[in-house]
Amino acid sequence: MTATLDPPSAFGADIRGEVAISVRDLYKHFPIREGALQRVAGNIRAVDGVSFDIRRGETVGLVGESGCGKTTLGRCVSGLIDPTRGGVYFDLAARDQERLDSILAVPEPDRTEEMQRQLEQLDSDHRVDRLGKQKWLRYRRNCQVVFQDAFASLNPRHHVREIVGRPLKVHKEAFSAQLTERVVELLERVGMGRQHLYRYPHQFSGGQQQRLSIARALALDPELIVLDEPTSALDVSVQAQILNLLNELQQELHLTYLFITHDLSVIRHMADRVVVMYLGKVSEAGSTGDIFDDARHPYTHALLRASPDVDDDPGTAMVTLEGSVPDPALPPQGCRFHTRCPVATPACGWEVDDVVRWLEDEPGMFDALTDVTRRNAFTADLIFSDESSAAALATALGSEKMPLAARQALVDMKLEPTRVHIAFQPVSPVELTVRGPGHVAACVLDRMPELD
Amino acid sequence: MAVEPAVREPAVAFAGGLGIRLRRFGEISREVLRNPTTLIGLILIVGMIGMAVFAPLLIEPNTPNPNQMPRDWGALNEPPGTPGHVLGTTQQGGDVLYGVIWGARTSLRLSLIVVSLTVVIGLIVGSLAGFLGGRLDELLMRLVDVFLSIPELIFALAIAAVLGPSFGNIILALAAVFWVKYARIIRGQVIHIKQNEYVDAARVIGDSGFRIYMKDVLPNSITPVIVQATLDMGNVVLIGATLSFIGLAEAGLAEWGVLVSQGQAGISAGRWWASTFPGLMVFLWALAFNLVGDGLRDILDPRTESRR
Amino acid sequence: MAHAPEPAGQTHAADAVASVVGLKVHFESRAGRVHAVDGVNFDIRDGETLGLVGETGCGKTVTARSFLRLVPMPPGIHAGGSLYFHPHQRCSHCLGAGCAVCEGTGRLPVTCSACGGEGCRACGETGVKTIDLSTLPEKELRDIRGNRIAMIFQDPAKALNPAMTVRNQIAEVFYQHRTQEVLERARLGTRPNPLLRRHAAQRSRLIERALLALPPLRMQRKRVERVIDDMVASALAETQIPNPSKVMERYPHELSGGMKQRVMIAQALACNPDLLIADEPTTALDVTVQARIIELIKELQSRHKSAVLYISHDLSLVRRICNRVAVMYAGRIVEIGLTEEIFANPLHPYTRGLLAAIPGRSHDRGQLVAIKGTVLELIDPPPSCRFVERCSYAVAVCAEVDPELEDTHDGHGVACFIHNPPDMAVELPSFSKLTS
Amino acid sequence: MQIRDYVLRRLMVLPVLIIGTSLIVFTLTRVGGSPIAIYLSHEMTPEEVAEIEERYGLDEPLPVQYLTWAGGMLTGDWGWSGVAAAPVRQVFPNKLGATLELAVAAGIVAVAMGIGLGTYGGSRRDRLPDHLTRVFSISGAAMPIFWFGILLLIVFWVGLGWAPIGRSNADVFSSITHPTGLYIIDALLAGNWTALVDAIWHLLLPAVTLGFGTTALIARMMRSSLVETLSEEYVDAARAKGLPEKLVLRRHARRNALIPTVTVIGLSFGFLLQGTVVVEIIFRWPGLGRWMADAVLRGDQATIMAYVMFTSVLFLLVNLAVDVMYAYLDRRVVLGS
Repeated sequence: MTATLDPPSAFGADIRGEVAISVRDLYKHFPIREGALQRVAGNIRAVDGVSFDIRRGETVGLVGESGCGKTTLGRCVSGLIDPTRGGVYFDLAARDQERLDSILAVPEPDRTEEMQRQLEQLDSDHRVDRLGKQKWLRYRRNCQVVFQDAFASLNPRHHVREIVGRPLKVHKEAFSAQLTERVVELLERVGMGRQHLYRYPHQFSGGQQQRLSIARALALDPELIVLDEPTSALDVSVQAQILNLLNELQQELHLTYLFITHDLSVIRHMADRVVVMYLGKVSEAGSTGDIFDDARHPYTHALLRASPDVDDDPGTAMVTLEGSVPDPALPPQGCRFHTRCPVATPACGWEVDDVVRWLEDEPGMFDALTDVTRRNAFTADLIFSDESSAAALATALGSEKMPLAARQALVDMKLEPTRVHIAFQPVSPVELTVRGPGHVAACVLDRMPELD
Repeated sequence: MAVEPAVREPAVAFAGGLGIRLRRFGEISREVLRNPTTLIGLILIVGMIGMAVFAPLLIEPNTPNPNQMPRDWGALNEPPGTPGHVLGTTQQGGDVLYGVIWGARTSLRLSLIVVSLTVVIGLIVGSLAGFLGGRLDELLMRLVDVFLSIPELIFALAIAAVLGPSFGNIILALAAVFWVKYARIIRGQVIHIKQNEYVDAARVIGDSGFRIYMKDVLPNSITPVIVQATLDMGNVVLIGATLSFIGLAEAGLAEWGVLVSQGQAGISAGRWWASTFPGLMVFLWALAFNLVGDGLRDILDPRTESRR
Repeated sequence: MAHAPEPAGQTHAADAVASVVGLKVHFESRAGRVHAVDGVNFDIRDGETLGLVGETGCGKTVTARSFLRLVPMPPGIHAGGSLYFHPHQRCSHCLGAGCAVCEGTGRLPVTCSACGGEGCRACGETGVKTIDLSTLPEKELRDIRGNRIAMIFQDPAKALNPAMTVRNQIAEVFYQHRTQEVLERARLGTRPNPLLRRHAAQRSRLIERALLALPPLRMQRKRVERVIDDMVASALAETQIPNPSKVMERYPHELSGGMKQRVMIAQALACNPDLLIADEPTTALDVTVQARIIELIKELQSRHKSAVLYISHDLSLVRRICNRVAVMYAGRIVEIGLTEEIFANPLHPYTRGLLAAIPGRSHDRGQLVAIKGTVLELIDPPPSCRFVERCSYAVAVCAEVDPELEDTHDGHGVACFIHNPPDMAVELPSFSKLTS
Repeated sequence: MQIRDYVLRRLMVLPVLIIGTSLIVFTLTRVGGSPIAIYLSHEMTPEEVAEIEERYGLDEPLPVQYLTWAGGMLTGDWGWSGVAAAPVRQVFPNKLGATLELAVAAGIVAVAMGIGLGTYGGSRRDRLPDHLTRVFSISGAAMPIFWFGILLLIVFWVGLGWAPIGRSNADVFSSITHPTGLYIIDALLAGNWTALVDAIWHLLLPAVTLGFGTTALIARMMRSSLVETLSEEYVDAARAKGLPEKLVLRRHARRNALIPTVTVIGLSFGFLLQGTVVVEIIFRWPGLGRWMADAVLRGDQATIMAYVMFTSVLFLLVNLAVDVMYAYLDRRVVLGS
């Protein structure tokens, strides 16, 4: 994977408006340790090269299924974890922004010393994981988080005044009586009041707990709030209360939201722009209208048609996806979605692992597979312990058992007694391409073909 | 309102916070009283600690050293009920009742010193390992593992043997053995609590690591330590008495294990009392703290706590 | 007091697989008695999918678990009411294919043995065999659990035993309820060795198991196990699990969430039950997986023709798969009716509120209609309407009398004075009043 | 992580732990000064003392002494026991036999009874059997072994005259050969009924004394983990399948409840080992424990060191075995961490 950054693919960069946060080429890998010595055997690529901007006053929705990396990305933006590569930039003036993008557009080895120096400077001033103490505290004032499980995010041994007033204390904004008044103000802002000051988190309902954690997030008058599934644990009627509250607050306080959720109906209701993630990468991004009415990625389509909306005709069939999400430590080549894609083409990145994955579900054959010698991800020899299995694979590779696209992508296949040589056409990763103003998608197809 | 709110607020805040804490304490005590076995344990503890504290009032202290058994050379091996020796006397003419009462004082001293010492050491080691993690954690935990690989009584026995037979050395030996448990408990708790979202929330606010540790991590990690410390108030006496039974305390000390050991010689001759009463005290002491510790474990269980 | 002779849903009809009549399940707690389920009435008809929807703590799960008596008692108390169940058998006219006699369900109710179909007290004048699940002896209940009524749990990761292979968990159902069939298929039918019979009924003790591991019984036992293997594999294959013979040797933690739920479904449908209770079966799953599981349940239902009680908090989901919907609030059913009816013409203020609270395509941002307040504490509730404090239409009478669930038309029942005025002269709530 | 890797990892840590333990043991014995005292008598001249020092290498620097000692432990030279007036290695096997017979007998009974009692109590939660189990297990944890043993002696030996003391009757002992050193096994091998009864009869009280605390410990753990398991959803799911309660308990609840209990069983082995010291004193059982107690009181360093090292290694091995079993029983084991 190259580190090149085609400016338009930094989603949102071509729309005007003041930028609050820029995520640039962000990677977060978690090492997998294996064996008796606990050596690093691989990496879970939770976030694998993501770039986008969040503009002041807007709500960016981040959607995807569990394991797609949306929560990890959210934690990187909140500064709770440090990215493996790339970074989250805040407080960039338009000029700095341009400079940063122009430097990042040059592949690392080709950068001049001057560029390198400028980048260092930008990093130490604006990159969230490189900030000094003073700047870090400033970032903390500017970026707050509301967590999914409100109860878990409130210290059970602190009462409301301690919880909501704590940011003010830490940043030395208010003490004693003044603090109490500020806390009451904040509580009233989220629809609670003075009578709740000395109660403990467990004495509140789920909705009230979430209000408390919103009040805490508001205490420092931040610019950006990362909302990590803030209503997933709540009932619909309470969810509606919280969503309305978040909206009101945004209007009044000109807040910027990064709204992370798996619930598409919530995202459609709340977001101005939407980023769809699949297996650590952005598969599509655009304005809410683009995503919901003109989706250009088959995964977005699948998500939309799998999640029923109350206002939809109940007769429309729910489109379902085949298979399960591949292992994020060994993401598929080409387009990561090709293994489950209903409209996959030969150019989507068919590879040796697709054959191995297919074998795993074939009775007997996987046990007969003794070795796979790979030349690269697309070319390999599969060695079996008996001739019949090898022959069976060779037959299967030419039959209906394999997706048509995979068969078309298979450029070479030779059967030697117990060895099957296969070669798929090599494909580079599918990058995001522009589909319209501020609308990008990572799919080899220009248009979604009509399904069923 | 005539009174300026700004003047009143701190008092209200204080009263509010304290009131809540008092109420919580009240809830716990009510819970304790509702559970009959815990209540029995509590009564036993109060009784025995009372006995230890007021020992000089209950029975005349031996001079010059009240911790030594008095010797009544005119009354050797007297059975219980003998005038002046309600629980009988030992082979050396020691009054068993004196041993029972002053033994409580010895046991209280032993358990308080050992438990407070080990909790402090355990807290420091466990916190460092759990909160800082990394190499230090690895190193400290290997050390803990090494300490845990020797059964505790045998370890204490070996230490006490090296230091020489005296009650003070028993205290040292027990302290050297018991801190490991706390270090382990604290470390486990800290690592567990550290993963809670409220710790993330505190980091997002911008609070410092040390303050997060003191405000969020430690207070929420402490419950199992309280339970273990309560149980250990009993266990320490149990093992301490075992060591002195084996012979690692000074002969003639007014201590339950020593008395059981002395009385042991006489049982074949039917003199059962000299061992039975002091041994019973060890049992009751350990039982009481076990009952209360067990009750506390249920009451302070976070799974039930938050619901109340 | 308003007393209708026959509240909606309390028909105890012959074409119902099960009827819940006045069910009350309470819980004893320190703070008082929690009325978790407090007078619930509804029928589940042959071959239909009935959705039971409501928010957290409304009592829907307790209701569902009551069918199999899985509510722990104590602290639970069965405070009244009955759960009638009409066991079915394969339709003798079409042998399960579906015909006019069985109205396409492929099943017919078993005739009441006491009156031979005439209708008597034992069967509540229905003429079909009627079992009161709430009073049935434990031993007979066991023959119904997993056999005639089966259940799918919310979180398959928790509902599957982590220390047992998938095969062994599903095998238990066959051993328990299909002992005879297993023996016959293993060609041991006529005079099986008592040890084998006990093995096939999961009754063997340690020593017997040791004997079964030795020849000559070893071979016969192996035969039984091969039959079970086949049965398990075909049960799994029905849920479209690829390569069932491999999956069944796995432990639950080796399977993905969707896979685990398929295993649960295979286990539940193993004995072709008359009633399947699905307790939020997709809540723990991702949307794309959820869609597959829903399609699977729909498909299997149309094949097996079981009735399904589908419990969910997700109205948009329920709308897609249920024939009828019952809305629960605070231990009561507040509205019940055909799905289209409920969604097109919700009668209860709570149902209206719930529908308006879902962020749908047609809502503008910030314009969700949230129901104010929170759910009523169910500890010793007052005799008022449970929804009164959150209801924007409430009037004085709502705080004094609890409305019954009554039929308005065509089986659309609602428990609200707006539609079913009480027989007394009081001011009545009305939808129009607020809007005017 | 695979179970194999997990076991390998544990095996790799084992030597580290053993070396750590040996360092502690060595340091301990040297803290109390030179271990020479046991070899000395009052009449010795300084020259003679120096000669002894040299003979045992006590004039060498400490690291060299440690290596000499550790090498000796590995090669079988465990030093001279002043208490037994013989090389440690020579006395050890015999005494080990006595202690193992006692500990294993107590252990087997404790595990069986502990699991049984815990299951009995835990499956009848908050009813009388549960309360009784709870009282039993708490009093077991609080019971001083030395006092319990003496009480039993007062009742059964002094009072009723039923139980014998020591390890065997001298006449019976000499009537058969003792190839294993475990008297019950020896009697079985010899096919001698009288010897078997004698061995069991002598073992009974000490084993009960020793096993009581352990039984209580295991019962307590079993009870609480069974209560926990019974509230798991898969237990309800098993009931929903129509399984009889007995099978639900046996196959679904008890099996999973055993998993955490297994760890306690490993730890309780240490409990048994340390208990033998006291039990052997009270019942005059000629085992390692009593030897250790004597050695402690008389400053017999070589014996103490050998004993502590041996018990620790044994304890470590038992716990390793238990952890492997645990990993096997619970496939989800926190192997990842």
